[in-house]
Order: sequence, then C-alpha cells, then structure tokens
Amino acid sequence: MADTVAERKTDIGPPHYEKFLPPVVKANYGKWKYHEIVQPGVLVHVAESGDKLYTVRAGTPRLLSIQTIRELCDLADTYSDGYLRFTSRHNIEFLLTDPDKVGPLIIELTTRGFPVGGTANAISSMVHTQGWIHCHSAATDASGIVKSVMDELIGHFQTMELPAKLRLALACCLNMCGAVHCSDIAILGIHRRPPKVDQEKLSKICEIPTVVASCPTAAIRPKRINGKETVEVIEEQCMFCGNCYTVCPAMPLSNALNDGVSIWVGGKVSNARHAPMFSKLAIPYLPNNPPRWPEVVAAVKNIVEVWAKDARKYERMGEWIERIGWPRFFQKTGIPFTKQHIDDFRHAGLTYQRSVHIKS
Amino acid sequence: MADTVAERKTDIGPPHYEKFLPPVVKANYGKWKYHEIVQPGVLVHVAESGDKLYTVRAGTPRLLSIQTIRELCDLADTYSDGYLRFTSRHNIEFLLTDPDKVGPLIIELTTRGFPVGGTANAISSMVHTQGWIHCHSAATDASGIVKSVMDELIGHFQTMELPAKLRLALACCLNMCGAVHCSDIAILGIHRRPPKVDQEKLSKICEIPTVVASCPTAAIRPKRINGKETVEVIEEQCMFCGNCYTVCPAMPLSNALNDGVSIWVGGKVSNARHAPMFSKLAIPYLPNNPPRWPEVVAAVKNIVEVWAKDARKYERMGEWIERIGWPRFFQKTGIPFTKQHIDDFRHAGLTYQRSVHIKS
Amino acid sequence: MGDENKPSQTPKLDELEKGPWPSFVREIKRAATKSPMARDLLGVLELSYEEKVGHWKHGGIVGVRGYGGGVIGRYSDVPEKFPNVAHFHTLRVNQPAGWFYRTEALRAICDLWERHGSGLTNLHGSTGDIILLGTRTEELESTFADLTKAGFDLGGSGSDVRTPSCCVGPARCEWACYDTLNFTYDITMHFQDELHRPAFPYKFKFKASGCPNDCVAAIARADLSIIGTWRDEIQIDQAALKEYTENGIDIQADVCERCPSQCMSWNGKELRIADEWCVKCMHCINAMPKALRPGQERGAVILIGSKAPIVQGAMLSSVLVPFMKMEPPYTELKELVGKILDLWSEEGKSRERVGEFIQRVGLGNFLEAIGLEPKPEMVAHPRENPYVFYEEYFEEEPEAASETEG
Amino acid sequence: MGDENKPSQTPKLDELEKGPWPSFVREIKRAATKSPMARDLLGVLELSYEEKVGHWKHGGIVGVRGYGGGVIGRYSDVPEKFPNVAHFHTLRVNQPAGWFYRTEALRAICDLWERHGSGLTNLHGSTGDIILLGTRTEELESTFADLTKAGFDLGGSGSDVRTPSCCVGPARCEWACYDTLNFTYDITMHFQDELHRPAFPYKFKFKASGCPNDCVAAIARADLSIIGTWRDEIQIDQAALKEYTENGIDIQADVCERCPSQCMSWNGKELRIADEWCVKCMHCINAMPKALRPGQERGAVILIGSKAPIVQGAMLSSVLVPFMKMEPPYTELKELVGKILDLWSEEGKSRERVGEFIQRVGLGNFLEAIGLEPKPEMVAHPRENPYVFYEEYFEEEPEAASETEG
Ligand code: SRM
Ligand code: SRM
Ligand code: SRM
Ligand code: SRM
Ligand code: SF4
Ligand code: SF4
Ligand code: SF4
Ligand code: SF4
Ligand code: SF4
Ligand code: SF4
Ligand code: SF4
Ligand code: SF4
Repeated sequence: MADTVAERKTDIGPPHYEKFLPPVVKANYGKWKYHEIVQPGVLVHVAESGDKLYTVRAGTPRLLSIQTIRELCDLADTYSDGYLRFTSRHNIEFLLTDPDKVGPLIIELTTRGFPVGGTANAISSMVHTQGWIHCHSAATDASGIVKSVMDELIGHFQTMELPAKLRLALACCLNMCGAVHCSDIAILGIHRRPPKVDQEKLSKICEIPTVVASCPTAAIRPKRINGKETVEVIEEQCMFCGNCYTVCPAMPLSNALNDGVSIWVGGKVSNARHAPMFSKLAIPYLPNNPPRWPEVVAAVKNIVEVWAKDARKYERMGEWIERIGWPRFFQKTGIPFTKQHIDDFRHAGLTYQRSVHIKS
Repeated sequence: MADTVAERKTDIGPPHYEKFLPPVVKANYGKWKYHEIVQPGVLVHVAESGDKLYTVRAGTPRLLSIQTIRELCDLADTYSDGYLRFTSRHNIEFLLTDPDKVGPLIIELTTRGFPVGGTANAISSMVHTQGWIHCHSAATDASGIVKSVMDELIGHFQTMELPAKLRLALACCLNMCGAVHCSDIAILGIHRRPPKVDQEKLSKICEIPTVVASCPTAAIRPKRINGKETVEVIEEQCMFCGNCYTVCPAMPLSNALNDGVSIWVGGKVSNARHAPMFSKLAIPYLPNNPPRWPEVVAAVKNIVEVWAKDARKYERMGEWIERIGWPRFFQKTGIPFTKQHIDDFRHAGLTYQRSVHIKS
Repeated sequence: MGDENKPSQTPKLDELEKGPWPSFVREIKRAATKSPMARDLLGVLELSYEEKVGHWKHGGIVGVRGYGGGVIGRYSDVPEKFPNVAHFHTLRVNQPAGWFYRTEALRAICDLWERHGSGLTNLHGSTGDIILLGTRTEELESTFADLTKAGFDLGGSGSDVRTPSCCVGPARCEWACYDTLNFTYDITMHFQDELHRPAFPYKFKFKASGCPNDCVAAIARADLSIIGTWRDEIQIDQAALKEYTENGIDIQADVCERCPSQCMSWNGKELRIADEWCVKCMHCINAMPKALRPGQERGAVILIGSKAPIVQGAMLSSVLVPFMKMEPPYTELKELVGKILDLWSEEGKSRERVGEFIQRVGLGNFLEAIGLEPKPEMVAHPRENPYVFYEEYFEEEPEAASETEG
Repeated sequence: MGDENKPSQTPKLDELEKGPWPSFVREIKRAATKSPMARDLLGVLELSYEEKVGHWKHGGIVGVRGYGGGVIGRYSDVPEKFPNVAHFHTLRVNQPAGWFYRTEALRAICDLWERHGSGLTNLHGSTGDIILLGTRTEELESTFADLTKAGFDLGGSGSDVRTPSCCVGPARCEWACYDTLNFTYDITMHFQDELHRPAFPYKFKFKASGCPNDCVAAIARADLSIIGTWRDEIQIDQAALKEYTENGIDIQADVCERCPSQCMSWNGKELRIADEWCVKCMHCINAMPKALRPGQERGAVILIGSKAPIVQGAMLSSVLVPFMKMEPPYTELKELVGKILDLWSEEGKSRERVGEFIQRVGLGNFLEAIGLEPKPEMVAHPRENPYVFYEEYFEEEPEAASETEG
C-alpha cells in the first residue's frame, strides 16, 4: 500500500483468489488428474484424491445488468455453494461437487435463457468489444452483431459436433481489442473514408508531431492553415486505420454510409498441432445493416458450414485452409478473391506465392 | 537486324541452338522417356525411340584459357562427334551415343585433370563470381576459395553417397551475383567497415541524391564540406553492404584487415518436396586467409559432414535443419549462436520464434 | 428521452431481444428499470442503430485521486437528448485471478454499482477486468471508496501495467505447468505502483497460461506472455490408452498423424513418444487426457511483444526465455521484467509497445541491454539478409592486429 | 612485371595449382604463355593475395558502337605495375540456348579472343553469357566485328534485358513441360533492341526452366521466371514401379512420406496419386523416373520479381500466372511482358527492379495496371493486416446511394 493519505485505501490490488476458491478446488489445487466432457457444457475434473468437480458452463451476453448478476448469484448459492467463475471467453461457470445438481441447474439456466454449452469442439461465446455501447472509435456495433451471429449459430454452442473448436471474435475498430487477429473467424469493424480534420479544434487540442507520427502510411502532413498549425490528410494514402483519431479526437472517421465490417479467417492461438497463426482477410467489406446485420450473419454461417463439412477431425479453420489451399477456400465458400485480399503493407512480399506449389 | 550501318552487323542475337544439337538430340528432341545415372558423372537418357544418349559430366575451373577450351574441343571431336555443352553450374558435358567411348573418355578427362562427377546426390561445381580476378567490389577472392573448398570436397563430387544434392555457391560481395542466397551452403564475401568517402572525387563523379538513396539503412546524409556538396556516413548505421560504392566509386569499402567471409546454409531452389528457401546465416565472419582460406574450408567441411551423417535420404540441408531445428543445428555443428544471427532488418519480427514449439 | 416516465422507443433494439442467445438489450432494459443512465443508454444506442454511427467521444482525462489509470472517460455527443449519459465513464476493476468469485463479492459490487453507476457491467473486459460501465465524473471517487471497502481495486488503463490475467490453471486444470493464479496475484501486487500510475511509453500487459493450449490467448495479446511447458518426458499411462481405443479414438490417425513433430509411434498396443523431438504442442495430451500428461520437470516459456495491429501490424509474442522455472517469489522473472521495463521506459518512444521497441532497436541489441544471452530458440531461423552489423573489427595496425569493440 | 621475359613471381597463387580440383591458376598461367594481359593478371592477383584487397576499379562506360550493354569496363588501380591490364574490360557474349556447342563455334571464339583479348574466359557467367575476360578499350570494336562474323552477338549488361538462359529442357530431359530452348531463343530475338540498348530503370532477367526442379534457378534470380508444370494427372507406369522396389527403393518411406501434399498411397502393388492435391513438386517423379512422368496437359507457371539482396533484401519470384500454355510464338507471354516493361519503364524508379517496384506500388495495383485478374494462386495467403485501401465507397447522397470509384 504505497499511499495512505487520510485512511484512503489505494493499491490494495485485487482480492486474493484463494478467498474465492471452492473447498474442493482448494483441497485438490494442482492435483487434478484428468477431465471428461460429460455432455455439452459440462466438464468433470477428477483429482488424484478421487474428488470430482463438475463444471456447468453457460453463455451470457457479457454485458450484464446487476439484476442478472444477482440472479446468477442466486443460482450459484443454490447449486454451487455460492461459488462461480467466468471464463476467458466470458462464459459463466458453476462449480459443483454434487452430480445430482447438474441436471437441475442446467434446466434452470436454460429456462432463464442462459444456454449451456461452449465446451470441446463447439463454438464458444464470442470475444468482443464495446461498439456503439461505449466506444468513440467504433465502426460498427459489437453486441448487436454478436447477438445476431450467436442466435444463428447457437446450435454449435450447444453441441460438440464440429471438427474442432471454432473461436469467433469481433472488434469494432482496427485497434482490435480482444484477440480477433488470431481467431478462427473474426469480424472487424472498418472505416472506409479518410478522417475529416476539424482544423479549429485540432490546433487547440492535439499535438501535431504526435498526429503526424500516428499514421502508419505517412498520409498526414503538418500544414499551416489561416495562420494556425494543423494537419492535412493525403486522401490517396489513407487506409482508414483510425490511429490518428485515437491520438487526436479532432479527426473523426465515422461515416454512416461507408463504415462496415470485414471478415477474417484461419487464426489460432493455441500451440496444439499447428503454431499460432494470424487471421487472414476473407471478405473485405460488408455493410452495417442494423439491427441484425444479415449479410454478416450469412457470411459467417457460410464459412462455418463449409468448414464443418470439409475439415478433418481436429482441424481448426486455419489448419483446414492450409491443407486445402487458399484457392479452394475461395472456391468452396464462393467468396470472390479481390485486389484487397492481396497484402500491400510492410511485409507484403512475404505473402506472395513464392514457389510453384499450387493447388488450384 | 535493326541496324545495318555500313554492313556492320548488330542485333543478330545468339546462334540458333539447333545448329549445335547433336543428331541424336535433334532426332529425339522432346521425346526422352527416362534417364538413369550409370555411375557418378555419367547419365544415360533413353528416348521413346529407344535411342540412348550418354552424358559424361566433368568439373572445370569455369575460368578457362583458350588453350584449355581447345583441349576440351579436341576431346569432343574424338569422343562426341564435336558436340558438347555446359551446365547451369559450369560443368562441361560430353554427349555420346557410343557407350564404348564412355570409359575411355572418362580416363582421358581424369588424366587431364578434369574430375568426372557432379551428378545425383553429389556436390556439383560451385556457382561463383569474379572476386579479385575482375571485380572492383569484391570483399574476397572467388576462384581461390572455390579451388580450396573443392580440393577438400572433391570426394563428394566424384561419388553420390550424400543424402541429397548439395549446392555450394560463392559470391564475393553482397551484390550476390549467382544464386548464393538460395544455396545449401553459401560463402559470401563481406566488408565490415563503413566506406571511406573521398570527398574530392565524390563531388565530381557522383550524384548526391542517388548516393543517399542507395543506402538501405539511411546511413548516408548529404553534407557540404569546404563549400562542396558531398556526403557523410553515419558509421553506427552502416551495415557495410557496399551499395553506395556500387553507385559511387568514390566510397570504397575494401579493408584488408576486416574484409572476409560469412557462411550461409539451408537454401534451395528446386520445388522438390519443400518450396524454395533462402539460405540463412550460419557463421557471421571468417577472415580472408589466402591462398587457401583454411578457416573457410574447415567450416564448410564441418557443416557438410554433420549434415551428411545426420540427414535422412532426400533431405537437403534446409529440410534437414527444419526437421531438427536450429538449436540442434548449432549444437551439432558446434557453431556458436550470436547476436549477429538474429535478424534486425526489415522483416526481422517475422523471424522470431512465435510459438512455444521448441526443440532444444 | 431522458424523461423518467416516458420509456424510449427502441424498435430496432427490440429486434435484438428476440432469438435464443441471451440478449444484451434485455440487460440494458433490465438495468433501465432502476437506472436513468441505462435508460438513456438505450436511447443513444437506438439512435446509433438508426444513424449507423456511434455517439461517444473521449475527452479530458478523468480518474480517481492518486491514480492515473483505471477509468475510461466517455462523453455523449448528444447530451441534450440524453443528459443522463452526458458523462458515461467506465471503471476497470481488477478481477480476482482466474475469475473465481464467491457470490457475496459479486453482490457487493452490484450493490455499490447500483448506488453509483448505470447498473451495467461487462463480465469481463477483454483484458480481464470487471468493467463497470458508465457513471458520472463526480461519482468516481465515491465509487472507488466503496470498491476498496469491498476489497477491490482498480485495474490498468493508459500507459501502465495493465491488469494481468491468467487461465484457470491448477485450480481446475490437470495440465497447469505452473501456478498461474499465484503468479498472477503475485505479479499484480508487485506492480501495483506501475499499474496505477502510468509512467511507461505505452501499455504493458501480462498474461499467464498454464500450458501451451494458452487458454488466455497470451501469445496474441500480452506484452509478456508466460506459457507453461515441461522439458522431460510426457507421462504415459499405457493402460488408459486402451480405454480410448475402445471408445473410438484411432490413435494412429487422430494422434500420431497429427503430431507436428511426427515423434509418436503406436503399434496397436503400446504408444512410444520420442520426447527429444516433441515440441510440446499438447495435441496428444488434449486428445487423451486420461492416458497422457505433461512431464514432471515443469516451468514456462517466457515470450515478449504481442499486440494488436496499430501501427505497424499485429505481432505475436516471441520466445525470450525458452524455459524458466516458475516458483514463488518469481525472482528471476521479476528481475528480468524490471530490466525490460527500465530499458523500454528509458528508450522507448511514446506509444511504442515493447514489441515494437524490440523490432526498432533489434532483438540482439535488446538482449544485450537486458543481459540475456542470444539463443537459437529465440528465432524461427537466423537472418536471411546479409545486412549484418559487425561491431567488432580489427584496428588498422598491421603489426599488432587485435579484435576491438567498434 | 609486365616484362615478357621475366615471369611474375607468384608464390601464393602457385599454392593453388596443387590439389585435385582443376586450377584456375593453371588456366591463367596457360594463357600467360601467349598473352601479356594474362601475365599481368597473374601479377595483380598475386598482389591481391598478398594485400587481401582487390585492385580493380570501374570507371566510365565503355562499349561497342550502337550498343549500351555487353561490356563491363574495368581498370587496374596499379597500372604502373601492370600496364597490360591497365584496361581489362569484359565482353559478355550471348550463349546459345541450353549451352550447346559444336567445337567449331568454340574454336572460332578462342581464335578471335586470342587475337583481341587475354585468352581467358568464363564458361559461363552466372547469368549465362560466355564471358570474354579482359581486353583494352581499343580492341572492343574489332572483337565485336569478329564475334558477329562468327555468328555471335553480345549479351546484356546495365539497365537492359539481360541475356535470357534456360535449362537443357527437351534437348535432353524427359521432364521438360515446354520447349525451353525454343522459348529462350525466341524471346532473346524478340527483345534484341531492349537487350542491347538499356532503357529500363534497371536490369531485367529472364530464366526458363522446363519443370519445377528449376535447373537454372529461375525462381531465385530472374525478374521473370518461367517454370514448366502440368495440370492433369501424373503418368504412372505401374509395372516399372516394381523394378524400383526390387532395386531398393522403399516407395512408402522414400516417396509417399516425402510427398509434400501427402497425396500418394502405396499398397505394395499399386501406387495411387490423388492428383487434385498434388502440388507438382516433382519429388516422386525424380525418385522414380522410369515409372512416373509429368502429366500431358503441360505449360508453365509465370513468376515475377526475384533478385539478389540489394537494397531491401533478396526476393524470390512469385506467381503471376498460375498456368500458361507455352507454344510459339508465345504471344500471350510476350504481350504480358510488354505491358510489364512499359509500366515499369514508365513508373519504376532508377535502380528499382521490377520485384521491388511491385512491392512498392502493391501487387494488386500492379495487376490492375497490366490487366490481370487477382487470383488466390498468387498469394501464400491473403493479407493479415487490416490496412486495406478501399477504393470504392458510397457517395454521401442518402436518397440515392451508389457505389463509385474513389
Ligand atoms: C475455461 C477456459 C480457461 C479459463 O481460464 O477460462 C478453458 C478451459 C479448458 N481448455 Fe481452453 N479454455 C479456455 C479458453 C481457451 C482459449 C482462449 C480463447 O478461446 O480465447 C484457447 C485458445 C484458442 C485458440 O487456439 O484460438 C483454448 C484452447 C484450448 C485447447 C486447444 C484447442 C486446439 O485444438 O487448438 C484445448 C485442448 C482441447 O480442447 O482439446 C483446451 C482445453 C481446455 C480444457 C479441456 C482444459 C482442462 O483440462 O480443463 C478446459 C475445458 C475446455 C473446453 O471448454 O472444452 N483449450 N482454450 C477457457 C474457456 C473459454 C470459453 O468459455 O470457451
Ligand atoms: C544439367 C542441368 C541442367 C542444365 O541445363 O544445365 C541439370 C540436369 C538435371 N537435373 Fe537438375 N540440372 C542442373 C542444375 C540444377 C539446379 C540449379 C543449380 O544447381 O544451380 C537445380 C536446383 C538446385 C536447388 O534446388 O538448389 C537442380 C535441381 C534438380 C533436382 C531437384 C533436386 C532436389 O531434390 O532438390 C532434380 C531431381 C533429382 O536430381 O532427383 C534434378 C534433375 C536433373 C536431371 C536428372 C534431369 C534429367 O532428367 O535429365 C538432370 C541430371 C541431374 C544430375 O545432375 O544428377 N535437378 N538442377 C544442371 C546441372 C548442373 C550441374 O552441373 O551440376
Ligand atoms: C474495454 C476493452 C474492450 C472490451 O470491451 O473488452 C477495450 C476498450 C478500449 N481499448 Fe482496447 N480494450 C480492451 C482490451 C484490449 C485488448 C485485449 C487484451 O488486453 O487482451 C487489446 C489487444 C491487445 C493489445 O493490447 O494490443 C486492445 C487493444 C487496444 C488498442 C491497440 C493497442 C495497440 O498497441 O495496437 C487501443 C488503441 C490505443 O491504445 O490507443 C485500444 C484502446 C481502447 C480504448 C481505450 C479506446 C480509446 O482510445 O479510448 C477503448 C475504450 C472503450 C471504452 O469505451 O470503454 N485498445 N484492447 C478492453 C479492456 C477491458 C479490460 O480492461 O478488461
Ligand atoms: C559476371 C557476373 C558474375 C560471374 O562471375 O558470373 C556478374 C558480375 C557483376 N555483377 Fe552481377 N554478375 C553476374 C550475374 C549476376 C547474378 C546471377 C544471374 O544473373 O543469374 C545476380 C543475381 C540475380 C539478380 O540479378 O539479382 C547478380 C547480381 C548483381 C547485382 C545486384 C542486383 C540487385 O538488384 O540486387 C549487382 C549490383 C548492380 O546491379 O549494381 C551486380 C553487378 C555486377 C557487376 C557489374 C558489378 C559492377 O557494378 O560493376 C559485376 C561485374 C564483375 C566484373 O568485373 O565482370 N550483379 N549478378 C555475372 C554475369 C555474367 C553473365 O552475364 O553471364
Ligand atoms: S475495438 Fe476499437 S472501437 Fe472497439 S472497443 Fe476497442 S478501441 Fe473501441
Ligand atoms: S486513418 Fe490511419 S491511415 Fe488514415 S490518416 Fe489517419 S492514421 Fe493515417
Ligand atoms: S558478387 Fe560482387 S564482387 Fe563478386 S562479381 Fe558480383 S558484384 Fe563483383
Ligand atoms: S555500405 Fe551500405 S549501409 Fe554502409 S553507407 Fe554504404 S550503402 Fe549505407
Ligand atoms: S492453458 Fe493449459 S493449464 Fe491453462 S486452462 Fe488451458 S489447458 Fe489448462
Ligand atoms: S505434445 Fe504434440 S509434439 Fe509432443 S508428442 Fe504430443 S502431439 Fe507430438
Ligand atoms: S528444370 Fe526440369 S526440365 Fe529442365 S533440366 Fe531440370 S529437370 Fe529437366
Ligand atoms: S509431384 Fe510432389 S506433390 Fe505431386 S504427387 Fe509427386 S511427390 Fe506428391
């Protein structure tokens, strides 16, 4: 506690995790032997001691009201001795020792609208970001698309019949909060017009050198306009990344007509089998069409289905594409291959096909 | 013939190849069926017609006197009806139809000092460049090292017992004439000190903007010295590439004490099995030690031997290293891994180990 | 719209209450029964859905006294229409390691957030924090007081150490190669000052996964990624294998053939692993958790530098220490991180993540500066380009040539 | 040293006459028996071996009338000591396609080079030319006259089309998927003007290999790499396979398991290839040339852009046309190359190879400018970074929104 001014507590850090561990976890901490997936959404972990821990996993919208949190707490009090946890993909997990409570809890969750699932070879909850709920930088909404996509794909959350795990993610702008750049399928909000410079405001609130340096394509040049230091944007060089806006609010990019969504595929994070990979561009642009973004939902569903049908057991999206080759990915999904798919940024040359190993 | 001034012939182009094809080749052109390698240095190609063409391949120093060329012509006249060819690696090939002449030709070639071999899983002649024989830019000699290395490794030219082909190449400066950047083992002449600017000469014979632009690391800045436009080199930024010298002779790099040789491994060109690969740095620096460069010869020999012992059938150097991993390449060869091995140029980040797949 | 008695008309958002997946609109509406802020959020969001643009702007820095991070300031650009969200700041609250809770603790947070804010949260934010979504500037200090009373503290934001997070690890996972929760708590406490008082060129994130499955995506989104591994033999229970074959696993096809280093062999009865070739990818263990387990000599790979694409393209973390034992008090790691933070703070440019810094100065130079030996495990392969910077050279004294520092 | 009666003392070089590999020193000495130039070359080289530095400099441009390329000017920096190599220019003579010769032709070259130069050559230069190594400026024009009389012409140097070269192809190789010799001769004649009169931003090299084995290393060192391939099924002679198994080839281990696309299966009797997965790597064919042959629908992959490392790092050529039929008069290819040369000549910077040009302007833009459709075969994978340049967007007329060119 570095600061103790007037009894005001600071730097206490988070609560110690031990306080929140269920007794069975404390007793078998670090001594788990194996696990089984009993049914979609239900894991059992067996300890060396023979103790068993049942986990029931359910989807949530991540954006939760305190009313709903209390409701979930009530469930935990009833079924899991007041213990619960959340996963790295924002699912809720109830930790039970009594197998007889698993069934009733599932019924209760399902009835209240929390689907149970997300385990093993399933689609788990989508990692996503703020969107129009809270962020100034968003080129699209986050929660609305996630809801629309998951409404469509919930069957794959509740079953485990996919070839492998499928990780979906969404980020509402190129800052890419969340790990969308390494997802099996990523939805990414994009701007498509250069920022509009508010000259008046800019010269007051932004530092010119910072603004100039922020641009990955050197599209921003300092300029003196009406005696004021400001900047200009060379439109042909701008790639709409929004980084200037992040450092300088006087350069907004939002554009109702042209903002939208791009789709990326084939990333992964785990080291299982294949090393981690970045996601690659599949669809450069789909329009913002709230409230249900039907084009985006259809596009994602199509990719999921083609993969689900064609991939081998254990083959993540990226591993599948690596096996069949990109030409066939585009053929099979019916997605047109365009100029935009071809990298033209820093390491572009390394993404060209530099052999005659071709699978057309 | 675009130009006919005063009967002076220009733009006639090379002689038509057909004039130089032996009759058996003309007759079976494009109709070869298969080949066999009869013994090291001897191929037989069998045509659909049943015709057979025997090729006897021999090493040469590439640098040939007219006397020697005439000597080789004499042999061709005697054994192969006056036809011969050279390979893309500067070997000479005699094209025979009479199998009985193969043996005598081999004896004759061997006696005259031209080793027969270089076929199949062998070390073929080294692709190399001019060196101190003719180039102004050389950081080392070419022919001298090639001779020294081949004297040591000639056994692998004359037999075919390696796991796969082994392509050796040498370039005497970073311009890398020849395909040394994609060789199983490449020897590369290097400078290690910044160019010395001859201010007087520079302002007269070089264009400053070209000189400045020539530098890959932006180490060259225009400068006015004694009223003359010239340049200065920021020494800490110079990577001794010599490109400035190539565009401007007033910036020589040669430095007797510090010039030398670096060794690169694991490149390949063919698409067989693995796609083409660049060679990677194995040894950052070995001294110039004429006339026989013992350090270089020993280093190359060591790498060849470790590979020959450890690689599987068909495994080119780069394929072998990919299988065993770089940590073991350095362990097995006993070459120290240093700071210099770590890329710090344009795409450096992509060469880092970006997974936990580690073979120590 | 900000009027308490007249609920906002949200035909577009209402569409998103339909369908089987739990609805965030329902959440906002639920909060709106008590919170005017939530009610106005609904209104402003409906407006965004109509106009297809967001209505937030970020303005001056807001926060709590003595802290430079933990609060994200947001203001509406239509405050006239939606006065209750004129300010709508977010608090990032440092989650307990592994996201375990007792219900009391969550209820305490709900209660204080009912008093001070919109009643809306994210469980959790992408970095791992509990996100308290939306309140006014004047509520920040009192919210913070109630938070600390409840035993919670703020997380990171801005150019500081960001809230570290970790996978469930030894608490529930048989594969944890080190204690991710303990480590995360320890490092969070160790860096309290750096977490609350931004003093770096840019943000610095820690993420800790117990094994190469990397269930917190550490390799993709942490400046320092600590991923568990082992270096001896995979533990095999040959008897348990049988069970799997009986339950429909084709060990040859599903396991051996999918092994990236092709180091397994199965003769129908016995599984052999040539562990010296194993790259510790986890696949075989994942496929047959009852029969296979990570080895016993455990620790972690320390990787550095991942981040999202701004400005020069996304980066994955890369190996800095191929194997480190991970035992409290984690002295080796803390010392290493200390050196890294010092160097980067000193020489990093503003808004330059540590991964970008390393690429700018060169990994070799970076290693030298923090006192680590270069190792081939750090690279996928040595350099392909000949632009080597030779720092050592011979002096021009032909009589007594000697190697010197340049 | 230039003295005809007193042979130069070359103790260091003499060392290189020893050993089993044919000696270049012997060659120089052999030429030196007749040529004072060769004699002085020996001297200047011995000096280099003593001092460990070269003694050449390049100076003004030298050449033959009407040509801008084909001669490399070199001057000694110690002309006082070695007056016979004060000038020591090289002529690059365009080799016949496939490096086939009749002895008459070679003898003719020897004779003229005895008259005009050092008597030293390279057979051949790395680009493929016959290199006539070392003569004086005043000899150039007469050498050229004698060359053309003998039916030879100069090759390229400087910023022109460089001497194209090709593998032995159909002349002796059963795998040639197109006629590399014919193509090379044809293209060489077609580009005579561009070859002799440098007018490009930089050099432009063609290399033609008959199959993916790429025996002229086209993919590594040609601005345009033409590599033969096929697109139907590999031709299998099952009977011939037997012979190989009897002669010690383990088809499963040596062939099937080394296939990069794992598309072969062998049951001990019959070999099956799932050709739709085959990447045409050649390995299986290489291993068993009697039993396997490339398919019958043949052509070439056209690749663009390889080069040595100066300035931005070495490049490999990359796919421009995944499959092109290759039949005389090669109209499709010539038209394509014409467009490429026009565009690059127009917009390339000085000393910018076409591969560098493409990377600077972007492959997508380049394709657009030369009128080729983008195809996924051109990339190893689509972009990973989100920095997409969207050229099409909607105009801000809400009533009548329509897609327009930006
Ligand atoms: C609970 C959670 C950790 C946490 O602390 O919260 C977790 C828990 C488990 N993971 Fe995970 N993983 C969790 C996020 C991840 C992530 C991160 C992510 O998705 O953002 C990854 C990396 C994904 C990627 O590569 O993009 C991840 C990659 C894996 C893998 C590797 C799968 C693969 O083949 O690539 C396994 C192994 C397996 O499932 O066979 C695994 C296996 C497991 C096991 C079986 C470990 C165990 O023995 O308990 C746990 C149950 C898995 C299941 O859901 O079927 N876990 N797992 C996370 C649950 C997220 C969710 O709610 O869905
Ligand atoms: C004569 C020559 C072509 C020419 O027009 O001059 C040639 C001729 C043949 N090559 Fe080649 N290759 C020739 C240079 C090359 C090159 C280029 C180079 O080395 O710079 C390569 C690419 C090397 C690389 O990848 O770095 C090359 C990669 C191959 C391969 C692929 C080997 C591999 O596994 O990677 C084969 C297939 C094989 O040998 O099994 C092959 C096969 C052949 C065959 C068997 C083709 C045939 O059916 O006739 C010929 C005899 C091979 C032998 O020497 O064993 N040729 N071959 C060249 C002889 C060079 C020499 O004197 O040694
Ligand atoms: C809240 C959250 C998204 C969410 O809904 O979960 C978020 C929200 C913002 N992020 Fe983020 N980031 C969040 C996790 C991430 C992650 C994922 C992670 O930490 O694991 C990333 C990618 C990993 C990384 O750090 O690179 C991420 C990469 C960014 C970036 C790009 C940074 C870069 O170097 O490339 C920015 C831009 C910036 O720093 O100016 C950014 C900036 C922002 C700002 C602060 C935008 C701004 O300039 O004001 C967003 C505030 C939104 C808001 O209105 O509250 N956020 N941001 C996440 C933090 C919650 C938490 O504390 O738990
Ligand atoms: C003679 C030859 C080497 C040899 O001994 O075989 C050669 C010699 C020279 N090359 Fe080369 N290059 C020769 C083939 C190559 C090759 C290989 C090839 O063509 O297949 C390359 C690599 C492929 C490529 O083009 O990138 C090559 C890449 C270079 C470069 C680097 C170009 C680049 O863009 O990176 C330079 C530098 C330059 O252009 O200024 C260069 C420059 C030179 C110069 C002209 C140096 C100069 O600036 O004066 C050398 C003249 C040496 C001399 O004294 O004669 N030479 N040069 C080769 C030409 C012989 C022939 O015509 O057959
Ligand atoms: S991805 Fe962009 S818009 Fe979305 S929360 Fe992050 S910074 Fe905001
Ligand atoms: S949006 Fe990105 S590319 Fe465009 S001007 Fe701003 S920083 Fe530059
Ligand atoms: S590699 Fe360099 S020194 Fe050697 S011939 Fe080529 S340009 Fe000259
Ligand atoms: S040698 Fe290369 S790096 Fe050094 S100054 Fe010259 S061009 Fe620049
Ligand atoms: S990262 Fe490994 S240890 Fe941690 S939860 Fe995932 S599987 Fe278990
Ligand atoms: S952990 Fe991965 S690499 Fe190691 S044996 Fe298992 S599958 Fe193979
Ligand atoms: S490239 Fe192919 S066709 Fe040409 S010689 Fe080599 S193996 Fe034969
Ligand atoms: S050519 Fe190569 S890819 Fe095709 S079947 Fe043969 S080995 Fe496999």
